Amino acid sequence: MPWTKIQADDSRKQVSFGGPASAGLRELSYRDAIREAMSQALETDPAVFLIGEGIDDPGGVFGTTVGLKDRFGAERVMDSPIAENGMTGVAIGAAITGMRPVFIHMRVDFLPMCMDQIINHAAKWSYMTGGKVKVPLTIRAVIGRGWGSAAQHSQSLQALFAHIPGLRVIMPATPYDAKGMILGSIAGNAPTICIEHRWLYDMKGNVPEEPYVIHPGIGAVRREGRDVTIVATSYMVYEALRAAEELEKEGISIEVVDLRSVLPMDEDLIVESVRKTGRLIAADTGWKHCGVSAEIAAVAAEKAHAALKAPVRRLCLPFVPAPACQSLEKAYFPTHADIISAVRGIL
Amino acid sequence: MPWTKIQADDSRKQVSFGGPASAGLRELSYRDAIREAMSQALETDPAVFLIGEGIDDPGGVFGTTVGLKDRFGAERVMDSPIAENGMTGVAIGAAITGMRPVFIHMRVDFLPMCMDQIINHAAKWSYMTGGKVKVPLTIRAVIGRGWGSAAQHSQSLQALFAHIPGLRVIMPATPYDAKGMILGSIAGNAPTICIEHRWLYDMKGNVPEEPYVIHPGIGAVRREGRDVTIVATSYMVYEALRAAEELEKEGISIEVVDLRSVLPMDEDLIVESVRKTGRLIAADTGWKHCGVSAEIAAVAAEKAHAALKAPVRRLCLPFVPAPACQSLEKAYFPTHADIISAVRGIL
Amino acid sequence: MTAHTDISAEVLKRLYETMLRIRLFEDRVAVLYPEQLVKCPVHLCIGQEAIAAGVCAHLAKSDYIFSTHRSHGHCIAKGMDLRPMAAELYGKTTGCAHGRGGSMHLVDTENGIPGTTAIVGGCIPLAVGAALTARKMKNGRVSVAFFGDGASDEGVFQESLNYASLMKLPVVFVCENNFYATNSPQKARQPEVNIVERASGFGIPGELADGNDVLAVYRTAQKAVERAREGGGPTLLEYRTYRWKGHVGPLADIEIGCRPADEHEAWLKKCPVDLYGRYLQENDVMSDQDIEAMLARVEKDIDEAIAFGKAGQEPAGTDLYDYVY
Amino acid sequence: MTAHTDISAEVLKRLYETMLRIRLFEDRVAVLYPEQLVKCPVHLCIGQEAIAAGVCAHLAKSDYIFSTHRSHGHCIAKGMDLRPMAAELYGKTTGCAHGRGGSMHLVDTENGIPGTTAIVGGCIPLAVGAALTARKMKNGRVSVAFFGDGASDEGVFQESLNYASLMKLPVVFVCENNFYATNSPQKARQPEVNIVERASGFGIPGELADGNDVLAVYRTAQKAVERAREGGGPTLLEYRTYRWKGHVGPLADIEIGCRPADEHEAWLKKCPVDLYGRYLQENDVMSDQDIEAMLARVEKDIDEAIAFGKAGQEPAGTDLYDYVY
Ligand SMILES: Cc1ncc(C[n+]2csc(CCOP(=O)(O)OP(=O)(O)O)c2C)c(N)n1
Ligand SMILES: Cc1ncc(C[n+]2csc(CCOP(=O)(O)OP(=O)(O)O)c2C)c(N)n1
Ligand SMILES: [Mg+2]
Ligand SMILES: [Mg+2]
Repeated sequence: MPWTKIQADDSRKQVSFGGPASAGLRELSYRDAIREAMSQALETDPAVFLIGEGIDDPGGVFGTTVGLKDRFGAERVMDSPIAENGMTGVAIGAAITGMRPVFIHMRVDFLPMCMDQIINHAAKWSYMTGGKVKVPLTIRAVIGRGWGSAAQHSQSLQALFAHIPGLRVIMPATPYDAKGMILGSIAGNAPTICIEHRWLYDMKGNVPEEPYVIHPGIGAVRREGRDVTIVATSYMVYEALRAAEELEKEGISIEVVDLRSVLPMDEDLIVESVRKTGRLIAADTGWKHCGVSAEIAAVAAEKAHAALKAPVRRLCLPFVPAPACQSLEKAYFPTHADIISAVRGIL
Repeated sequence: MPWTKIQADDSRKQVSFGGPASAGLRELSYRDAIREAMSQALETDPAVFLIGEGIDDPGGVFGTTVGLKDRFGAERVMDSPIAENGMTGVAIGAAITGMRPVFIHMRVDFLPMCMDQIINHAAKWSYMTGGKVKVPLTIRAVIGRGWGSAAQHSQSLQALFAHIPGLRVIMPATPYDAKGMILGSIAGNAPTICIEHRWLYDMKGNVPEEPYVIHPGIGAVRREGRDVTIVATSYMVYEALRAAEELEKEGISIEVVDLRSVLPMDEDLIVESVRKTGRLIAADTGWKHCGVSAEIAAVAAEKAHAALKAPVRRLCLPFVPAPACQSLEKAYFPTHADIISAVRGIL
Repeated sequence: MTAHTDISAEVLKRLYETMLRIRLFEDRVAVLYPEQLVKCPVHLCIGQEAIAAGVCAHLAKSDYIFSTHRSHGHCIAKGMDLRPMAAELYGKTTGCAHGRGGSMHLVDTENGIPGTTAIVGGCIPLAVGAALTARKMKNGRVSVAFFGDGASDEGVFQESLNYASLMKLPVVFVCENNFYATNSPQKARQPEVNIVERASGFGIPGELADGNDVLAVYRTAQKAVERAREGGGPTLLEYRTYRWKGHVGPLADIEIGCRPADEHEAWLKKCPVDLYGRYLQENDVMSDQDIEAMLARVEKDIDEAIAFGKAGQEPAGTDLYDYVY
Repeated sequence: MTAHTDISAEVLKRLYETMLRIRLFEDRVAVLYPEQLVKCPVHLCIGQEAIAAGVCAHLAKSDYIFSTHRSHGHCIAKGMDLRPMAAELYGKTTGCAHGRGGSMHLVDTENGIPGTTAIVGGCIPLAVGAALTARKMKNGRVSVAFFGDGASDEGVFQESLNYASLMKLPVVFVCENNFYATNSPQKARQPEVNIVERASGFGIPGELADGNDVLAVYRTAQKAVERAREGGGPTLLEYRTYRWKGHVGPLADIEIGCRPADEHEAWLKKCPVDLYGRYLQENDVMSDQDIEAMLARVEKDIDEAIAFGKAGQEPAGTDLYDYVY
């Protein structure tokens, strides 16, 4: 897929993580890019450790931690009791005393269990201590549709975190971003939630071998276009690109912006693109109401008002819990077809 | 204060709760209106009980539960262990087996502790059971600035709940609404979060003596105007009204919409008002990013695009945790003065 | 196997029938799963049937149970009709949750199943809440929480013990300790102390028993349910058992190294259904013919349930917004 | 009062000085609070001084403590300078958190105080996390969690016990049981079982002692800290004590009916500072003059701290966005 070869321009803020980035790009899956990030972080810095329920099992969190326990030992790749709030507290306690933990969750649906430690502690510790104590904690959590996983196992809760000052919320869509953003988060001092869509793990893309860091808050134009801007997150970037390809056949030119992180959000890029196209569709993996797509729309209404030639549209999950059966799942998860209709609706 | 005498038109959806509403209106404080609601709910329906940490103590949750334990007994007005997640589960378990619990929290800041039970259980139970089991649970939680209460005791987290399908989130601003909306929530079958701003408890307004029910999703125009619409929540309604009064002296005519509930949100009313004025300011007690104000702005961008003559503006908490000291608190909490500048900025 | 002399033949047989219903239903699901018509994850309880059967034998239709992602057995033991259960697995409108819930969210209000939850530990306080209702309504009902060893890692388990004990609520906490939470062994998550030891810290009685011995379960659960019903408050029961299949799906997970093969084999030899079946025969409670007849009856129910499940319609898609509140 | 013969006079005196520093600082805050220059809620620990003093006496500067909304005493005992503490109460940039935290969020990284949290129970897993760091870094440090009886209602307390025990972490759990959480008595929140009884369910030692007897605290904490430091894992300590003031603010809450007056009075008679002061005199560890001199020294420190606090600048307002990450 061509877009995965596009490297975002991070030159403004890129710093090295354990050594300068060299030339060599290889094709890696999103899964392997993340595993490489995990592994290089563990190699580079003894303060890094991974923790999470069953992260050392044969499945290895969709393959992203496979083999790491054998290589780094059980003290650095740690299984965890099923006690999300307490264990998040433990990770924060470790983070504020010198470690750089990565807490990994098989599904974001379990994070409501530890919102107190995330919202009231991780997000606030730096501020409450007048900047004296930082929280270099990375939390990885998986979102997205399974196989009839239903209401408690298919949520996409990034907005809950993106609402909280003191957190960062990244949603890498490409292998390149996944590696660089996760390494950036581990190397950085802000508590960061990394949201990974399970349909991305098989995606391939070029990834440098050396460790490198991508800072949050810088979006990327994945496809340039003139008529409509689609600002998308995570897996929705691919649905947007597919919609763009199909619409191109009709001569409709779509610009696809990959937000890459939803907190901070690259407002400038949204505005710039909307100024160019005059039309905006926000496509997010989560719900609409008070969600990431609302923020995207609000930014346009605030900062690109004069440029907007048509109503903004949002493409999100229908505002109901996720159903189990497949006929409803089909109706539930938006696709490129829904994006195409939305585009037609505002042209 | 005149606006508190305005009764919202709920005739479309109003139903009686334990008897028809009679004429008698008395002036009551917000606090007493809530206490009356609590007390009438307890009288009317043996399935109702109140529970919460220290709700039976002399302070009685800002006075809203004072005397109720003496009157209704410890089995109906129940103190609770400090175990928010478990006790919310207990309340849900009671709700799905025939009770109508009201769980009361002194601060919304403690609700991150029980997000799992609220998001994964209360909000989803009806859907997951194919509508067979309802969750008639009301959760009351207090927001707003204290006296240097700082980052963990001054949050306004309504957006976290408003993002979740299956919940309702009400934010009554007047005594009349507080009584009717809380009674409506207790009488209804949807899990409802009632967000109460602590600066409202002393506000006075006319309130019928009889029990009555106000359904969520219907906003109210608290003041009509031509030039700018301010859509406000909770305490921000009063700051908006004050701004409107001051701007009126300069001949600027402000329409103030009290949203009353943020989930469901009265989109029609927002659109109607923006169509009239062409300008929108969203004023919420919480944070901006992916918050209630984002949703208000997004609704306008989606549904009132053609009418918008100026950029939308949002008035919210600065995107930092709440500070403790007073100089920063002053800078932190937005007031009518900030609204006035925002209005000037888009005229 | 503990002796039975004081238990009636009828009860002894019913226990066996319940175990068979669970085992054969789960076996059928495992066999049919590769058809890919059940389009949701299934967490089978093969190997753990004795606990559901032994506990639910003491419950009236109106008593409550609460369960987890692994709830088929509990619901069957509580008396749920297999047809809406199968239909729910098939995602049909005829399913108990009209296809919205799938395997992890079974419900049967008629039979005291207000719903099940796939959030580990989530069902425990719900069971306490139902017990609170029973207390408030003075209706004599008892509430049972079924959960795993993994769930006992969660703080909410202890919050539930604390409140149930404080209020002396009619609830029984049934921990099915199968030594794993997904692929994570108990010893990677807890110090070497029996889960049941937590009970005394909250002033409630606890009992540890062999979860593959249905009569041991029956007896310990009897005491607990009676205590609850008589106002004596909660009990914590820990039953040791083992799941035969992988955490999720119809295959064992031994081949891929999730659990030691010898451990698995040793437990297969302690099959709760076989052990009890042989015991019934040896003690002349049931003859070969009795068992044949029972098997036939159960198989027929399952055939009908599967047929019912397959025959139903999937939701139309236009009804996506139903049932939210 | 437990006998002291094996404790050096120096330690005995230091314990007293620590208690005095806490008592007199808190008394001063109570006296000054009506000035309304401290513009944040204060949760005073008057009556509970012996616990902070007795526990922290065993800690090195580099050891960690974690505490709650009621943390002044713990921080003082851990060696925190009173000046940045007072300045934080006054909301000044010279405060330990530059005025962002207030009374509930004290910090002093130099003295092993990585911050305090006002979320009940929140500090307990943080202390476990710091112990995990100590284990990983093999730096021999010990981590202490101070928390109340109310915090032991929270599930996270048990999650913390479980993990600390599993990993044998160098952490000491110090529960200050003052029998109330805000105005809610322990018996309205927990069955009648000592909190310390929870320890055995997680396979860790527990000890209950008189929290108003500083030597009893000293001895029990010594064992626990030593055990932790030597790799023996965590201990749960429950100390019984009583807070003299209301939950928050400088006034007692007896007048408004929050607690029974006779209960309050009985505890006032068990003043930990008085009891220990008299004991030191009676046992000729300190003379009247010694005590006078110590008092003077402490008062001077407090005077300076208050002056320092009052003298600082409030943040400008333009710096509102600082320190978020
Ligand atoms: C709060 C939460 N955390 C994690 C999970 C993922 N998960 C699903 S089942 C399971 C293991 C549960 O183990 P146990 O309670 O022993 O039940 P068993 O599967 O053995 O029956 C886990 C960790 C979850 N569903 N909910
Ligand atoms: C999670 C949470 N729930 C509720 C509160 C409100 N609250 C503040 S202090 C307190 C009582 C704490 O009691 P305890 O732990 O015994 O400490 P003490 O005040 O007695 O020192 C409560 C309930 C809170 N801060 N955090
Ligand atoms: Mg298990
Ligand atoms: Mg206390």
